[in-house]
Parts: sequence; structure tokens; C-alpha cells
Amino acid sequence: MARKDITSGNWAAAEAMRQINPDVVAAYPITPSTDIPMKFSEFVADGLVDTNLVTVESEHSAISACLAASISGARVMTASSANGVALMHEIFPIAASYRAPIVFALVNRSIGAPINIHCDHSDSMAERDMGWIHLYCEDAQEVYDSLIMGVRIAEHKDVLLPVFVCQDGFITSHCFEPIEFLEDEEVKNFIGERDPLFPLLDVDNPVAYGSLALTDYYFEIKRQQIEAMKNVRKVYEEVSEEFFKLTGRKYPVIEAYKTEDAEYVAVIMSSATGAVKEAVDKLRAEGHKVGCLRVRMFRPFPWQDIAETLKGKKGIAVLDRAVSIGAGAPLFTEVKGALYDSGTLVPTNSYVYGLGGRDFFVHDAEKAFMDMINGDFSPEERYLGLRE
Amino acid sequence: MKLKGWKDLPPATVVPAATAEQVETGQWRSIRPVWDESKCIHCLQCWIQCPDRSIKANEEGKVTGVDYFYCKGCGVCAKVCPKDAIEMRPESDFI
Amino acid sequence: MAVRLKDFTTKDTPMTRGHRMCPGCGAPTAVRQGLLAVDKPVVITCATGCLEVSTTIYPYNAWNAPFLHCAFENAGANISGIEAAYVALKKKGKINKDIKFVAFGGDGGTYDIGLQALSGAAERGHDFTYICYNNQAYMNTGAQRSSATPTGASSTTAPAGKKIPGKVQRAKDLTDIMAAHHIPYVAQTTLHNPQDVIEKVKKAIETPGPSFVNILVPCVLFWRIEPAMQRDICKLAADTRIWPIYEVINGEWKLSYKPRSFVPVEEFLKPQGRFRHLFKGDAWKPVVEQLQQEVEEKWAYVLERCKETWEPK
Amino acid sequence: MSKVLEIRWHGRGGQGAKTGSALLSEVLFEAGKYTQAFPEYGAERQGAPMKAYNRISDEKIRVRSGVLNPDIVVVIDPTLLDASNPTEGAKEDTVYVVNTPKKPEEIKQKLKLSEKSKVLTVDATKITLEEFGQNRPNAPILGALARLFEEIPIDMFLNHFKHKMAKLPEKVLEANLRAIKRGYEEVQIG
Repeated sequence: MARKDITSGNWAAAEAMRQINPDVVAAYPITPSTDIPMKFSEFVADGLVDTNLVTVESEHSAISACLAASISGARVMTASSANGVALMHEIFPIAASYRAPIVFALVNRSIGAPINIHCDHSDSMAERDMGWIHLYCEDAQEVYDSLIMGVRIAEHKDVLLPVFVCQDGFITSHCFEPIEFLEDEEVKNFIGERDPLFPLLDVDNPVAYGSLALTDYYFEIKRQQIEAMKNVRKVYEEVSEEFFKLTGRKYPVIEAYKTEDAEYVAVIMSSATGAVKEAVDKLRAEGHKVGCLRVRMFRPFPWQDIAETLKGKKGIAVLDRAVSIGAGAPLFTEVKGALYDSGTLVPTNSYVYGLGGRDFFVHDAEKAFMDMINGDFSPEERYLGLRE
Repeated sequence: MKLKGWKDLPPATVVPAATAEQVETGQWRSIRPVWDESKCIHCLQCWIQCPDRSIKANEEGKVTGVDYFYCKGCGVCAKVCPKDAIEMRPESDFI
Repeated sequence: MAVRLKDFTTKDTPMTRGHRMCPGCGAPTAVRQGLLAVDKPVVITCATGCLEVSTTIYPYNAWNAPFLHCAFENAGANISGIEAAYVALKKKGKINKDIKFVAFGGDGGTYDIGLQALSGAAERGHDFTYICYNNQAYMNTGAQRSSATPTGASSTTAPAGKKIPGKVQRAKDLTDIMAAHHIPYVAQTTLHNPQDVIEKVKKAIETPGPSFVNILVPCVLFWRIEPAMQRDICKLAADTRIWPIYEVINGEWKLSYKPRSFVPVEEFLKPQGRFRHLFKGDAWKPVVEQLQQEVEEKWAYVLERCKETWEPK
Repeated sequence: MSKVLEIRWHGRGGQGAKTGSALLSEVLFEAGKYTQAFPEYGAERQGAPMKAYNRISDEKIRVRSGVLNPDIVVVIDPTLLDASNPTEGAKEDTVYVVNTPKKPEEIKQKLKLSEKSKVLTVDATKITLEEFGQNRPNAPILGALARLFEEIPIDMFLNHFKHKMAKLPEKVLEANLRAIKRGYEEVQIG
């Protein structure tokens, strides 16, 4: 029986963690993800979980302890944001390379300077090539659901990779809204037990992790890791289908909203999607054929699905909550790359919005659509919600 | 040795235990410790101080010789020997 | 009870032969002596450094125990994570063995970049032993100074020049810092006497909770000594008291070694190429005097803590 | 587009605007609505002006931006009538709920509101000082707000508060419940 309640994105993440009951959580507080370890600490204090909570002295140690616990054979989770994520950077590719499944609740926040506590995707986008799976959530329900699915995906024998479950700082993390929770037993059955591949704690079959591999082997080891990421898609489909059967909630890797007959499509991720959908409905009521494409899975990047959905459109606007200063914004360049494979030249506009938590309104989304409808395309990056 | 392709490597960078025992570090040696059994009092100082575990000893706690497959020829064993039972001699003497 | 070497001649130890450390290096000797008398299975992690690099050249592995290397500054955090997983999995009945946890780090990975993670792990009280193999400089990258480098030593980032006599700062006293964490066991030793290393590390590993052992080991390249001098130079470190040998058990300090006679610090410095410039002419005489003064200060401090007196012959 | 009721709260850090907006959203959720409650965060600490928001709808709410054109404005501290800008972006028929000893007409005049606007005033500070000796105006404000959702009985508000704040000492909880009730009863509508 589903249980409905009002909760925030952060508390939803903490509740998922309570039900997942990981063996080890090593975490360090940073706004806006702090609620997650805080709430989880209450569960530990009240004896509601069996977890060994390691309250480390830095994010660098948090991810290091998570990696070590994960390859030891434990089920491991953590949370962080912004500078915390940046401090962990060194360890992210190592965790992926050691094939350490870690389920990471990442609460997106801008990276300074200037220092700012609000949302943009500059923290997680800086980690996009570190070998982790990236899922971007629109609301608290999706955060909760993705963390539970994340355990299964990350720990699958064909994958064994860490996963970021991203949500927008404050916008999603601190907004209280209705959520449907699974029963504890349902979560327990869905995720099952972890069956580690080469647990470090197996002292009878010792192995070494983290050798020095130079010109002779490094390339081959990386190629293996690439293969693991290629396997994610198949596993994701299986797990999300099973989750759909359990909950009735479906999470395709991309969410196409009224794109089928659309002439113009806006591509976006995370919490701002709702405003784009509102704009779609409003403009459709005025007779414009527009649609919205939300990218939920950013790594592995579902370029084929995107190319297929955007094929034959008259124009595409890609909205990024991050910049790649000196080059195209991250989502934009990926989508543009995918479009090349759709076989038609579709004019594209790149919009950057919402840096440092700058609010994104329905009228901002409308602006992006109206530019396309008016035939206003150019290669230059554009900005929504910015004062000139 | 033929290097393996990516499909033939164990995942996650792991390497099974003790594979380094195949590595003949004795090839690094330019001087060689030569053990004189008649002088040895089996105090095991050479055995315990060898950085490369190259002094052989048996279950009775007696030194039985030098393992030249691993010995890098550092000379620590000769230096710590209280009875001068180990002599360092150039490898060229043995070619 | 003193250990008898002959009891261990056929015992396997977690570090195998075939590693690629330099001939005469003190680090593998420290590892081997330290782990020799440990009976329980150990899981090992190691900070980036010579020991890690030279024992795990892919696809070779010179460890016969589970081994993890992750990065330079996080051995303390890694051992925390492994121990935390062990505690959790044991509670759930997924592991039934008694396992011990050991982290190794050089002075760079311990005194400097890894100090925070080590301090955090000690404060949190995980059950682990951290062993610093301290050769007093960053040797994996080629003899750069560390905070463990002694005054007057010439290193590649604090070289002895016409105006500056090598490192001008005093070495950090990490053993004292670790003792200030009020953990159950802290010790300092060197390769002057294998029994001492064997017993201290065994004690550290068998003590529940965090423990720390700081072992001064020679690096033939940086110290610029003959490889065969490994034991002799360590003996001089102990005899000149530049490296006092002691342990702190549950806050109680115990002196492990009292030199019989006064040996001036020069005796430790002179055989080493890294201090050679101090003895060319009289220009750097004050540096040697300063070092001697540092030795006396530290020695007096250790004697006081250990409630000991010293009357050299 | 679905019809979404939007609320903006003006409070000071520590006065309970965030909790108030969360409690309101929870009660409305229990009554079958879709809701959002979210505060606006700055670096300020206790006492600094802050805002919180609600959205309420019969359908799933998609938009997550701040509220620009509120249907209801809640002013939790009378000093914020001057210190913040409660009429910003408000519509002609926006409803104001203000903690003040003044009458609705006086507030209308002060804020230069149109004829179509509606103002509810309640002396929430006085009520909470009397009931539990602290200036914690959000309980009576919640009571006053209940007047705007007459389809939901005030008992639902009281029961929810009781359930949610079960950890409070019995005396404090009772005082709060009286404060909510008094807010509901003593509110002046104009």
C-alpha cells in the first residue's frame, strides 16, 4: 500500500536512504544537501537503520570512505553539493574505475566565485566525464524513486558504476510537496542484497585495487570501463520497467512532452521542465506547434533517443543551467552532436538560464519558443533572465 | 610476455595476490652476497633486515642461503652480519 | 615478551618478494618487520608513494593480503571506510572473521597532504593502525622537502645553496600530534632494532581502536648513503637521540631506548650526503648547533613525559 | 493551464513563515489538494526579512519558480508592512492576511489597496504573548488563514498541528492550539 505524504526533495532522499538501509554512509554537511545527512542521522540515532554512519571531516574523506567501503562489499550512499562535489573530484574517476557502486544524492548548487548557495548545474556538469552515471530529477518523487532504482543499477554485475541522482538545490531540495512512498518491505525486496564482485574484505581471496598501470595497460583498463557504461542503458530499462510494475511510475531516459507533431522543441533538464511544459500548453492554445524534451539521463547520454525525437523539427532550443565558458554549454553541445546523427540540419539555439539560482519563469520558456517561431536563430549563446 | 587485450583483464583494476613473485628482481644485482655456512651462527639478522626477503631460512630457524632470483645486491645482509659470514662479490666473478 | 626471530622463518607475511623498491630501501624492511608477528588477517591500504607504486606495478602485485591504493591524501579516510564496511557487514553476519586494518603512508602522505584524513580517522575512533614510513622527504617525486625533513637537510625544493643551508625550518613532530589525539596507542621507532619494530607494530595492531606508529626509514637516494647502511644509520638516529624511541600507551609515555653514551648529532649527519654541505667550512656550523639544540629540547620533553632521567656514560 | 492558487509569506527569519507555509500546505494536502511550500533562502540569519511561498491546486503543480503575482499575501510581522514590499506584483483582488492590532481598513489605506482587495487582520503577536509568552505569530496566522479555506473545517488545522507537533511539551502544544483557534475567531475581515 502506497503511503502519501508531504516532504521535501532532501527529506525524500533521506527517506529513501532509510528504506534502502545502506551498510555505510559517509557524509559531510554542505548547503543545500545538509538536510540529507542530518535527517539520516536522526534515523541512525533512533535505531531505524543498521547503517554505520561515518561523519567524516571533509567531502574528500566522505567519498574516499565511500569508495573504500563500497569495494569492501558494503552498500554505500552519500550526499553533497557544489564545493563539496568539487572537493571530491579527485576521487570520482577512481571510484568509477574501481567499479565501486555508490548511490550519491547530489543536490545541485553553483560553484563560486562569487559564493552562492543556490541552484545551477555547474557542480555536477564539471563531473560529467568522471565515469559516473548521471540522472537529473524534476521533482522530489523522482529523487526518491531514482535513488531506489539507483541501487539496483549501480550494483548490477554488468554495470558496477557509481551513480549521481541530481536534484535542483532549494528548488527541489527544500520544496515541500506530496510524494508517494513505497513500503519498507517493498523497497527491501526491490533492491535485494548486494553481491559484490571482488570484495576487499574477502581475506581468503585477496586482490589489490589501484595498481600503477602505465602505457602498457592503462588504455585497456579504461576501455573496460567504457564497456560498463555502455551496459547501463540495458540495465536501466530492465530496472525502470520493474519499478514501473511496482509503482506505476515510468521513467524513460528522455521525457518527450507533446513533441510528436511539434515543429519547435525546447530541450531542458531538472526542475525547470515544468515551466517549459506550461509554456508549451500556453503556446499550443495559441496555435503554435511546440514541445518539450526533458533529458533525464545525462550519462550515458541517450543521443540516439534524442536524435530520433528531434528528427525533422524546424528548430531546437537547448536550455542549460550551466556554462562551459569558452565553448558551448554542456547539454547544448551534446544535443547538437546528437542532431548530426538525425541526418537533417536542424537550426538550434543555445540558452543559458538560472545560474546561481536565478529564477526561471514560464515567460522565459516562452521567449525561447517565440525566438524559434519568429525564425530568430544564431550560433551565439543566449541568456534568459539576465540583465544587460 | 604477450600483453592482454581489454576483454581478458579482470575488471575494476584488480590484480590477484602475490603475482609479483614472478618478477625476477635479482636481475638488478651488480654485487652478490655469498654466504659462508661455516661462519654463520644463524642469528637471523641478515634474514630479518633484508628488504627483499632474499635470505632463505628453514623451519628450524636456520639460514640456508641466498635467493638470487630476488636479491638486488644491496649488501645490508653483509653489513649486519656479526660474524662476516656474508661477503659481497662482483657479479662479474660469476659470469 | 621478546619475540624470537626463529619462530617466524617460515611464516608468510603480507608483502611478498618481487617488489620494485630500491636496493637497501628501509620501507619494505619496515613493512616486513612490522607485520611479521601479526597473526590475524589484515587488510591494507596505502597512500600514493614509493611503497604503493613499487609494489603494484600492473599486472604484478607484491601483496598477499587485500590491498587498496586510492590517492595521496586519503589513506586515513580509506581505512575508515574499509573498517566501517567491516563493522556493518559483521553486524549483519556477512563476515565472521576477525580482521585488522592497516594503513601505510610516507611522510608526505602522512605529515602533510594526508594529515587531515588521518586526524579525522583517529578522532572518530575506527579500529586501525596507521604506519608512517618516514624517510623525511617526498621520494616518489624525487626528494622534495616535506614537513618531516629535518633542519639543514638539502632537498630538491629546499636545496643547500650559497645563502641557504637547505631546509631552515624545524621538522614537525607528528608523533606528538597523534598522541594529542588521545588514541590508545602511539609509538615512534626506527630500523635500529628489528625486535622493537616487530613488537610495537604488533602491539599497535592488536590494540582495539586507532593506533599510530612512526617509523624512521632511510632512503638511500635522498639520504645519499650506501644501501648497506640501512641498519647503521637508523642506529645512529636512535643513539644521537635525533629520533627518540618511545611509545604512548593510553596516554602513558614509555621510553623504549636509552643510548648508553652521549653521541653528538654530527654522527648521524656526517655519513649522509644530504647534510654534507653543513661540514664544508664553518659557515653552517650554527645549523648543526641548532639541530643539536632541537635534539636536546625534544629529548628533555620526552624524558619528562616518560618520567625518566638520563645519565650518559 | 491549471488554476493554481499562489501564496507569498513575508516574515522574519525564526518567526515561522517557513513552518507556517509548510503546515498550511500539509493541511490542504490532507484535504486532497496538490501543494507546494518552499522558502526563499539567503545568507541572512534570525530576524532578517524573508519570504516563503505556497502553491495550491487541484492538479499536479509543474511550475517551481518563485511567486510573482500572489493571490494571497501573508504578513507575519507588522513591521514588514514597511520593511518589505508586500504589494509587489500583487493583483487587484489579492487577499492580505496581516498580523497587526489594526483594522483591515487601516491596512488597506496604508498599503493603498484597491476596492476589490480583501484584508484579514489578526493581532497574532498579542495572542501568542498571552498564550505562551513568546512572539511566535505563525499559529494564530494559520488560524486566520483557515478563514480563506472554509471548505476545510478548523478542526483539521488543529488536528494536523497536534499530530505534527506531537514532540512539543503538552502545555506548549495546548497553548499553540488555543492560539490557532483564537486566530480563527479573532480575525477581522474587511
